[in-house]
Amino acid sequence: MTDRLLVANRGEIAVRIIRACRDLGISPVAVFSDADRSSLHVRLADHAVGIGPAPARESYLVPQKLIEAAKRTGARLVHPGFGFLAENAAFARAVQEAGLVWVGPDPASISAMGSKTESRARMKAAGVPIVPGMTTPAKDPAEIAAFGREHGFPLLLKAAAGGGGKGMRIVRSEDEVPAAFERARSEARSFFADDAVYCELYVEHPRHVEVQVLGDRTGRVVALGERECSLQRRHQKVLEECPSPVVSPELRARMEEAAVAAARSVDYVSAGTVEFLLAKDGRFFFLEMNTRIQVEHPVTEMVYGVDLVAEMIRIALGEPMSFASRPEPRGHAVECRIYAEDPARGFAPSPGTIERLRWPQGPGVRVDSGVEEGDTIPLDYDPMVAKIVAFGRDRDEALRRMRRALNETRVEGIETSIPFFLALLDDPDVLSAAVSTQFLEAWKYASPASSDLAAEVALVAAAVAATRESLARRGSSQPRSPSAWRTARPTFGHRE
Amino acid sequence: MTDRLLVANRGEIAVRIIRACRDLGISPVAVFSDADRSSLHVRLADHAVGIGPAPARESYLVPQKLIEAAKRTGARLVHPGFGFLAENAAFARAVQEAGLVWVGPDPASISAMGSKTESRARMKAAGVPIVPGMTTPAKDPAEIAAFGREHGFPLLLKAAAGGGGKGMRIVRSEDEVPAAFERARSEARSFFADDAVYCELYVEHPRHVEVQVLGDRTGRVVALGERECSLQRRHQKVLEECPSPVVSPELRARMEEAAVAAARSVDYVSAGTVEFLLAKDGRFFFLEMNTRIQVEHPVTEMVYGVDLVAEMIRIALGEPMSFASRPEPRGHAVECRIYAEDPARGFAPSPGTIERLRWPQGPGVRVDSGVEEGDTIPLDYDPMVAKIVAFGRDRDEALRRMRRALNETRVEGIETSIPFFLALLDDPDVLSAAVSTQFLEAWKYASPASSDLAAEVALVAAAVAATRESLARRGSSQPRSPSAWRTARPTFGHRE
Amino acid sequence: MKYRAKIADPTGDRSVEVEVHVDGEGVLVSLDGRKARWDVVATPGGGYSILRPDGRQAEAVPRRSPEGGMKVRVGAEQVTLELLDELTARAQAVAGKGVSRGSGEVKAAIPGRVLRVLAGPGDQVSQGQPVVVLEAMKMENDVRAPRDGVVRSVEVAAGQAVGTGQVLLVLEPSV
Amino acid sequence: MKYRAKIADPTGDRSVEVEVHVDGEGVLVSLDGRKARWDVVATPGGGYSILRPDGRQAEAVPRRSPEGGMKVRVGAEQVTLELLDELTARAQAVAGKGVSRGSGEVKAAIPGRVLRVLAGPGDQVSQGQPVVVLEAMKMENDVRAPRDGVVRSVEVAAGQAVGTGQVLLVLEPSV
Repeated sequence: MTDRLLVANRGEIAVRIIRACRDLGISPVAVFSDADRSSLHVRLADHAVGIGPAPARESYLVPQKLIEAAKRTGARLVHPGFGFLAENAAFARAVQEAGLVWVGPDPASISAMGSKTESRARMKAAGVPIVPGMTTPAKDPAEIAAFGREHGFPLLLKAAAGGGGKGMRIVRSEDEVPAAFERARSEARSFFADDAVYCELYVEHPRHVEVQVLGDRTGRVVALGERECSLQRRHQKVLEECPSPVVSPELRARMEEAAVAAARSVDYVSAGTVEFLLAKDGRFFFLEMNTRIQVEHPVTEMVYGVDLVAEMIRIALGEPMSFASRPEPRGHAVECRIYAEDPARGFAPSPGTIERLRWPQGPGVRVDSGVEEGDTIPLDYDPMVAKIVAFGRDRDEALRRMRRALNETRVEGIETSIPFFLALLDDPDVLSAAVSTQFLEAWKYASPASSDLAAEVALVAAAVAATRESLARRGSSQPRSPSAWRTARPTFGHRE
Repeated sequence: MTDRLLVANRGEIAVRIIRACRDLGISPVAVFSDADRSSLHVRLADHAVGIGPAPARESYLVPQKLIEAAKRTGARLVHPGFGFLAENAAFARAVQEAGLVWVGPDPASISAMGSKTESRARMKAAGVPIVPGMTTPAKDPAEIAAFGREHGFPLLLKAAAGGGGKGMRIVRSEDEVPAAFERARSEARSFFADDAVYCELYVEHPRHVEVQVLGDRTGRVVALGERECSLQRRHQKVLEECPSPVVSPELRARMEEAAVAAARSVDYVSAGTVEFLLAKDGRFFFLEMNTRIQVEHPVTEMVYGVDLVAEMIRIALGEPMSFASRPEPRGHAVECRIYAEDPARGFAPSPGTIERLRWPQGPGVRVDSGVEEGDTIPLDYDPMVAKIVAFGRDRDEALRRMRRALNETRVEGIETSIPFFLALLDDPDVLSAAVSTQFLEAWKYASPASSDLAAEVALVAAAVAATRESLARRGSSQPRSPSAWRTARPTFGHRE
Repeated sequence: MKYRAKIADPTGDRSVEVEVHVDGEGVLVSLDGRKARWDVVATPGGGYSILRPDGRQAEAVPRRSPEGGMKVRVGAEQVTLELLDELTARAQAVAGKGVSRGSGEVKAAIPGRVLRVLAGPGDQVSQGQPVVVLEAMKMENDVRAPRDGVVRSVEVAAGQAVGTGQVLLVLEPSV
Repeated sequence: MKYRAKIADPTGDRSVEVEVHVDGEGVLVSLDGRKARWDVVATPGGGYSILRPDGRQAEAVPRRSPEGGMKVRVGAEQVTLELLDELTARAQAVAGKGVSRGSGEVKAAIPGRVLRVLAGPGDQVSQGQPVVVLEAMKMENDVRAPRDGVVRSVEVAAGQAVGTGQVLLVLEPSV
């Protein structure tokens, strides 16, 4: 009998998982909240089960409803996607206890990486670099200075009892230590009534670079290169690429080794991502491990020629990963996350009905979308509606393809982040990859001035549309069919 | 100033060339017949010029109109695509004489390869294998037998004055020669009043395998692997793949060497394709060279990671091809040509308006389409509306992806060849690649019986639609908005 | 409403009685008497996402076919069916006939341009004989006589563009 | 018909007189008096493919904006403009005012759910002060007072879903 897999998610990632099922000959089962009954992920599935009201906490976040849906439809596997319950160890365990197959790492691996303190301790034990920091308060400035001599400057002085950025001071050289120590102590005392301070290395203008890993039940763990995800708005990645334009083969080898060590330290099985802060001096430090498929996984898939979601499912079924020798990277891939939001109005959410939709096509372009023309984007969930991915033989070709793809796209009825990306891809620092995770904090989007062509064409289009409207209102005998506006003989051009 | 390129074509290939222009920062200029004023290739271009009435011989086939359009819009380059004037040496020459840049091989190369006799002579001189045949009539059966001993059986006996298959006889062994010689002679005498007969090797159940070549003005010519195009209907390729599932690395090397020799023999510059007949015993013979971009070029692009159309443009501008070391192949790609035709009615053309269109997306899927939802497919041109290409790490994955992609596609308003491909991809001989160019002559498409699910669902959909219609006719107070059909509480599923 | 449906199938036609009733609760469906609640919602492009009572989901797009009847695309499958409401079904049962046949009109099954007309008024034609050649999309397509008969009139001329279902010529009515 | 158009632009608004006249030959366009024939054809999705007299082609999709005025997407660009026909333009010129202002209605610029209402009837609010918080797509969005004033009425309550342009609260009319 055909295996069935319940997709415990919605939108773009649900559609992505459904495609992996189809590619593997597995029958996909969708779940839907009341806001999603007619959504694309439901329409593409073989079975679909309603799981409650629109708010996620009453539907997509209720483990019991998902497990019940799997049982009713005879689904044997459960894939959580990302977000919602994807990194919820209790859900993973409940799925397994219900006799179903969890498509992801073991619950224990999820728990270990889910805890900030436990994961840091494990990384330390596994020899994975973490941001150097004192584990006890500093007794005197000399202790701070010694730490700086060992790990380098700048340092960040923090109140041991602190939080929220209060009582923090940056120290750029040993000279500054004594004065900064006193100021930090006195601030700590006045803010938190506790003058204990400690320090850690301050990674200035870091890049976010993450390594894709894949482990299977044979105990094999491989790394599939890194992704550069430094361009972030409000701590949300917006544009990702593979490989990172600043990671050398040597650095890649060291980061991959660290990522594999991190994964092994929690007996990692399935696809996962080890996130690092990359400092300007080439040092890198463990941030966290995401124990699930990542939004930006397609850039790795395009460069390495693998299907990570399909691998996850194979591995969950107990099979080894499908490749004997590690796939080699080829070319460069970039992803833009298309959100239903209006960059011209401070990125305000823009839910609504998509009246017209043209996705880009052709060489080197991949689109993973959760919506089609005519679909309505509900208010209730994440505003990401699609991902556009461009591949090229090198970064330059990939970026030019991305511009082409964004320009080719047409979305009417809602606003999207496409104008933001077109502006971003004009920025010399973005093009030369001179960015950090702080880059977009300072970068402001401004609606570009209309080109003369656009202004003229817009005027004519608006005037023609308005004239048609008013003729229609007057019940004029003028033809109403749009094609009647087709002109018979333009002055330009050569129609005989 | 931005270079402009005139695309001397329409439909899917015009859109493909426009994308290559965008990827290179070149401004595309479209031409259109009266039937194409609002076609997608026009809407995607920066300039557009009307070139006359719908019939191609009054528009797309008129060199002077195309050259004039280029001059009016300041286009410096002309790309012919495929079909129409793509292999017309006189047009290429006229373009060059007008001071424009022809994106293709030199007119002399086009001419040399355009003549059946001249190309065979050149191939012979260049040592490229052609189908062995006698160049003078056979005096007696012994001469035929000797030929057979040298080149192998079966042979095809042909009337020297013949044509249209008349007077042809297949000879399977030396024993059969004397009797067959007499019969062929007497048939030749009665059909053509000339009893001269000759013979050539009869390549039984051959495969069509072609090699992609690329040459530039530095004199470099490279081969980029082969494509298997044996699945043909009415001498039209319908499904192509790269690499050929039956070509070994050794055979590939020999075919590539022959293809490069063929290209060199006519000083070939630009992208071109050398077509071979591949016999069951592994011998291969030159068929012809297509001196243009090929419909099926995307399968090569996906496997070799290159953009052939962009390379053509670069090379036309005098640049060397963009890669120093020859790109290595990776994985497998399959293409299905989507025609506007109805397989259930003998592949009758199915022009019309596309009322609903969903193209497939996701990993490993590329679509090159000439139409969008709402577009009307004119009667006047080729019925190919799009190409769906699927990539996989191996042939099996590519074929499974293709099935998924075809199943994901929705086209309403016209019929397409998709059901034909879904049936074809169920055929064990197709899956095991046990095919020849004759395979589809014997293979008959039959509409599959509806599954029980499809029948039930169709009944309900039809009854609901009919009920809505008749309620609407009666001006009932029943809600007319489609979403009003949304049921509040299905018996199945869990909506609380 | 209640319909008698005939599903065209390569293995033979099937007849099914289907009744749908839309109420505040959803769609109550009866298929040959088997009653259940189905979940039917409209999707973009004039289709429906249909959830069968057992949770099986399919997308279906019903369209009126130019030749009469309906074509319903279900996923990548296509189901051809005829739907008669109760009154019509009863009337046809009395008349002992399906849809009108033998009207003698030879229609274009595809849009195209008339390339040649191969028969003139008064000509005797036999079933399957090509009577008109249409050109569409670079291909010639024969239109054949649906039965033996005598041509009463030719309604088109060479060079003319015709639409689907347009009458090309008329045979004497069958007896 | 003749219109006065105001194009909103980050570098300042521009005013253009535009006249279009559709006849059997095509569209005769006059832009600030420059007359030429343009080639305008409808495309799927309510847009136009527009050929300027010099052969430049662009796709344009005009839509009425919920805030009034029009937004025209031209390729990947967006042009915001207001179009007034001659009569309206003349009337407004006499009144010395653009579109109605100061009506005191505070509207939702996006659809969403009301999370909190931060001001009640009689409250004094100042320009830019958040008065309502809407939630949409996992984000909170402040709706701010467009000017100083006193709240006359609150039209929505927490938890309520609102559409674009819906009145959330009303300020005393400005003087």
